[in-house]
Amino acid sequence: MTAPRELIVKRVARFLKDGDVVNLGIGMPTLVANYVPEDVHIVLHSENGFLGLGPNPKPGEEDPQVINAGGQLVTILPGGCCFDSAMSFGIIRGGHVNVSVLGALEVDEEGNLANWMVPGKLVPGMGGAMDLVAGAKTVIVAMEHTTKNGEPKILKKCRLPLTAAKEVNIIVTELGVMEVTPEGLVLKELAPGVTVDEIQSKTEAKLIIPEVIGSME
Amino acid sequence: MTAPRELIVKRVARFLKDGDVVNLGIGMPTLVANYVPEDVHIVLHSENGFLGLGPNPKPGEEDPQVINAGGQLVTILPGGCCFDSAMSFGIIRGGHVNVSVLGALEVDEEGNLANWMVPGKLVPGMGGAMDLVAGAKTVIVAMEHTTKNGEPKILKKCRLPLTAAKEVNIIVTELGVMEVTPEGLVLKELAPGVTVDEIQSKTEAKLIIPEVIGSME
Amino acid sequence: MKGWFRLKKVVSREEALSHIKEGQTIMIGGFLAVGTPETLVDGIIEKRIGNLTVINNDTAFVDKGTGKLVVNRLIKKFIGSHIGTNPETGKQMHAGELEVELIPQGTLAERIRSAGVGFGGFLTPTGLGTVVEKGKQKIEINGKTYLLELPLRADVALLKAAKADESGNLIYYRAARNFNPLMAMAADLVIVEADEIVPKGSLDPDEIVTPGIFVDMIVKG
Amino acid sequence: MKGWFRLKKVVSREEALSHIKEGQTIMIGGFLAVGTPETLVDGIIEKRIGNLTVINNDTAFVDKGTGKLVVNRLIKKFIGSHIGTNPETGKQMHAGELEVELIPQGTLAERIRSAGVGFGGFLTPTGLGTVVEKGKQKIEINGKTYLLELPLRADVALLKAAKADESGNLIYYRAARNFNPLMAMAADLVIVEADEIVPKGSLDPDEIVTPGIFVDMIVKG
Repeated sequence: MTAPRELIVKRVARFLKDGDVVNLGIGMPTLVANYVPEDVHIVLHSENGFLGLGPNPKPGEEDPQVINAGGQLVTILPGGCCFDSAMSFGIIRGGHVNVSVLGALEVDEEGNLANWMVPGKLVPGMGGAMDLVAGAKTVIVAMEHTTKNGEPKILKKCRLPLTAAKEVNIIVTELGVMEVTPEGLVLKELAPGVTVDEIQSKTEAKLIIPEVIGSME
Repeated sequence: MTAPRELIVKRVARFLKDGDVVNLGIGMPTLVANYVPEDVHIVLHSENGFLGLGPNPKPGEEDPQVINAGGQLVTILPGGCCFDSAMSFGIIRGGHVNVSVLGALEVDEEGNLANWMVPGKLVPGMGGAMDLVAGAKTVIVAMEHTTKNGEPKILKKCRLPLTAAKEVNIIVTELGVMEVTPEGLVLKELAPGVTVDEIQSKTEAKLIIPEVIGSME
Repeated sequence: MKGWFRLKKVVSREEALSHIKEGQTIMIGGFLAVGTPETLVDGIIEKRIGNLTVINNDTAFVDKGTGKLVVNRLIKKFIGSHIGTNPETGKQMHAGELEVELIPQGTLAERIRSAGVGFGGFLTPTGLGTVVEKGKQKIEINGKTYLLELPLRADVALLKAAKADESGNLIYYRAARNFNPLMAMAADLVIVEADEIVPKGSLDPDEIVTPGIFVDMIVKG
Repeated sequence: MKGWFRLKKVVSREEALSHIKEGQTIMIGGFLAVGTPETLVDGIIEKRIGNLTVINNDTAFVDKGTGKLVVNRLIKKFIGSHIGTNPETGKQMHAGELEVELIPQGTLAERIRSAGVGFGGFLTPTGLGTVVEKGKQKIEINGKTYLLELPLRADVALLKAAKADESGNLIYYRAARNFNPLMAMAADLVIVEADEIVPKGSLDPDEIVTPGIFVDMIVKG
């Protein structure tokens, strides 16, 4: 069986279309780049100031001034270009990023997202996340379905401070794919071997179950 | 005796200080560049997109893509740089231009300026003038004191549509130099041979006459 | 077509022109025709695509730049900062044949940028106390008054670049840059006329002014 | 010192540092220390110029970039978008020893640009429905709601450039550009640490990113 994270990022990769400008968040979303189909050419946007984000450099070819937003050493592909932070976020806010993929601490049935702080505990700051979620045309949350303790992360209403209100479009977890609609969360696909009852039992929000549910693989 | 226009632009040139970033309007103000003292290094800003505006090119060295805001073929001096129109007017609006020198159809004792249209007759458009007058730190109006028919152009209150309200600091004509103050127009200097009575008789606004009046030359 | 595609962005002039339609709002780069894609403008005239709303800094000259569209009566409405160099524009305007909306040049630049970067608008001191105020919200910030100016978008942008690479990255030359990089961000369809087209990867990432993701089509100028 | 002078802009590190004062508001370029002028930051630490308000995207790391100023307790207030990579920042913040103001990164960039280009503010959708709304005016434009964000200025900006010419024109390298060109416009005193200083006129006018008129002093990095 495929590892949960691999299942998630592989499915997210299949949402990307030829020509898409894509921003991948720190952590698991970064891995999506490894699974983009060969005939789909996307441009990765690195919000610290360039387009054409490429893979990690080969040993000996590292350039300390070419990092991604997570601080990892990366490369810039042929055709890439550099700019200042106003242009970088102009690209985001202006709707020029087709897809933003981010992790979440909580997401809810209205498409609200919380992923930037836990009051009194963890206050890393929002970095570029608030702009990305407000600005990108399609926002995909890629995360494990529950917390380490098995608590639901897909809620009726987020309890943590929000990153953005009503901006999430799609949620991909190791259990399935959900779409945010005005009526609520529609279960679009189930992972192999997962039942409707199982995913609902691990989800606080009430899932809308359509007549036909796809398979996630 | 010096020609009126030469007298005006020579005096304006002496207002410029070492290190100033200066924008010279179309027409007479352009000539100011020819009279800047040798030990005063200024940078000329061309609002169509560069700094380091230089003199007209030598025959055979013209570059059709290097023009000033008036459409004349010019040069870019060593140390000059090019940018887009947002940066160009960011430089203006952001207060990075020390002195803007413009002509006027009318100017008044409150520092209001009209130089962009005559309703029903002449509607060239404001171009960059409204930004320049609102944004530059010091606005100098350089013009002949009266119209061709001898009518005053320095008024109690402008009658033509304004370019900007209360932004003019200094008025230089062939008769004298006036400063806009909260109390009104103060006569700072008189051209050689011009009396207080003469300049007042050709000015609609009431001039404030200080104890000491300088000589314009 | 904004991103990087399997398909080529470099197209024929004919192909590019086929996407411009009667009645559209079109941004055209250039200041007194320097930085205006003349080949594309000529194509609009040949095909007689009319009833256009044109956004350009100025209407240049009767025989150059956007001015040619005025002379050919293909413009219904002109939005820009200056029309004084083209007597035909004023004539049509006074005859009620051409609507002209004049905007201070810096405000025009930032209204276009605002559309490109997703602002709802911006606050500027330019135009305060003038006719430019008309119909606009005034907002006071720390005792200073500003006008609220709104974004300006177009259906199509026609740009001129000195160099384009095959992925649409652009470099400009001297005073020909002007409004081009701003308009590149603010239209649904962006067509570039480039003096030179170079292979992807042949421009240094640091020298590129307009990222290729804004550009849909490139035509050799 | 902003324009072109008879006097030289290229100064010693000692001379540049002598203009930075206790208690000032200082913008520092860089994203996770890439694009941060480390030599100038080290100078502040050597001279123990404290009680500073520092504006930077992030507090980088304990041994790199603005993070070193945090560790040396020279910062009274930090304004930026992210502090997660430097545990010392969070520790001082939770102990009430360091005030932290968090701003979305795109909003931070445009607030600095706004100060540079003379806006009274701008309207952004970023932060709507979040704590970022707090105390801010909401403005509705064509049925969409935006937050009004205000300009952000500093007394001093400390920047890092790859190349500077003697008149202060700057070029950046790769991801080291980030906030540097924006901060160059938004401070009373702008000091640049350049990897390389070249004669006036040796940079092509089209490749320059930051015009020299914004720059007061250049130090060899």
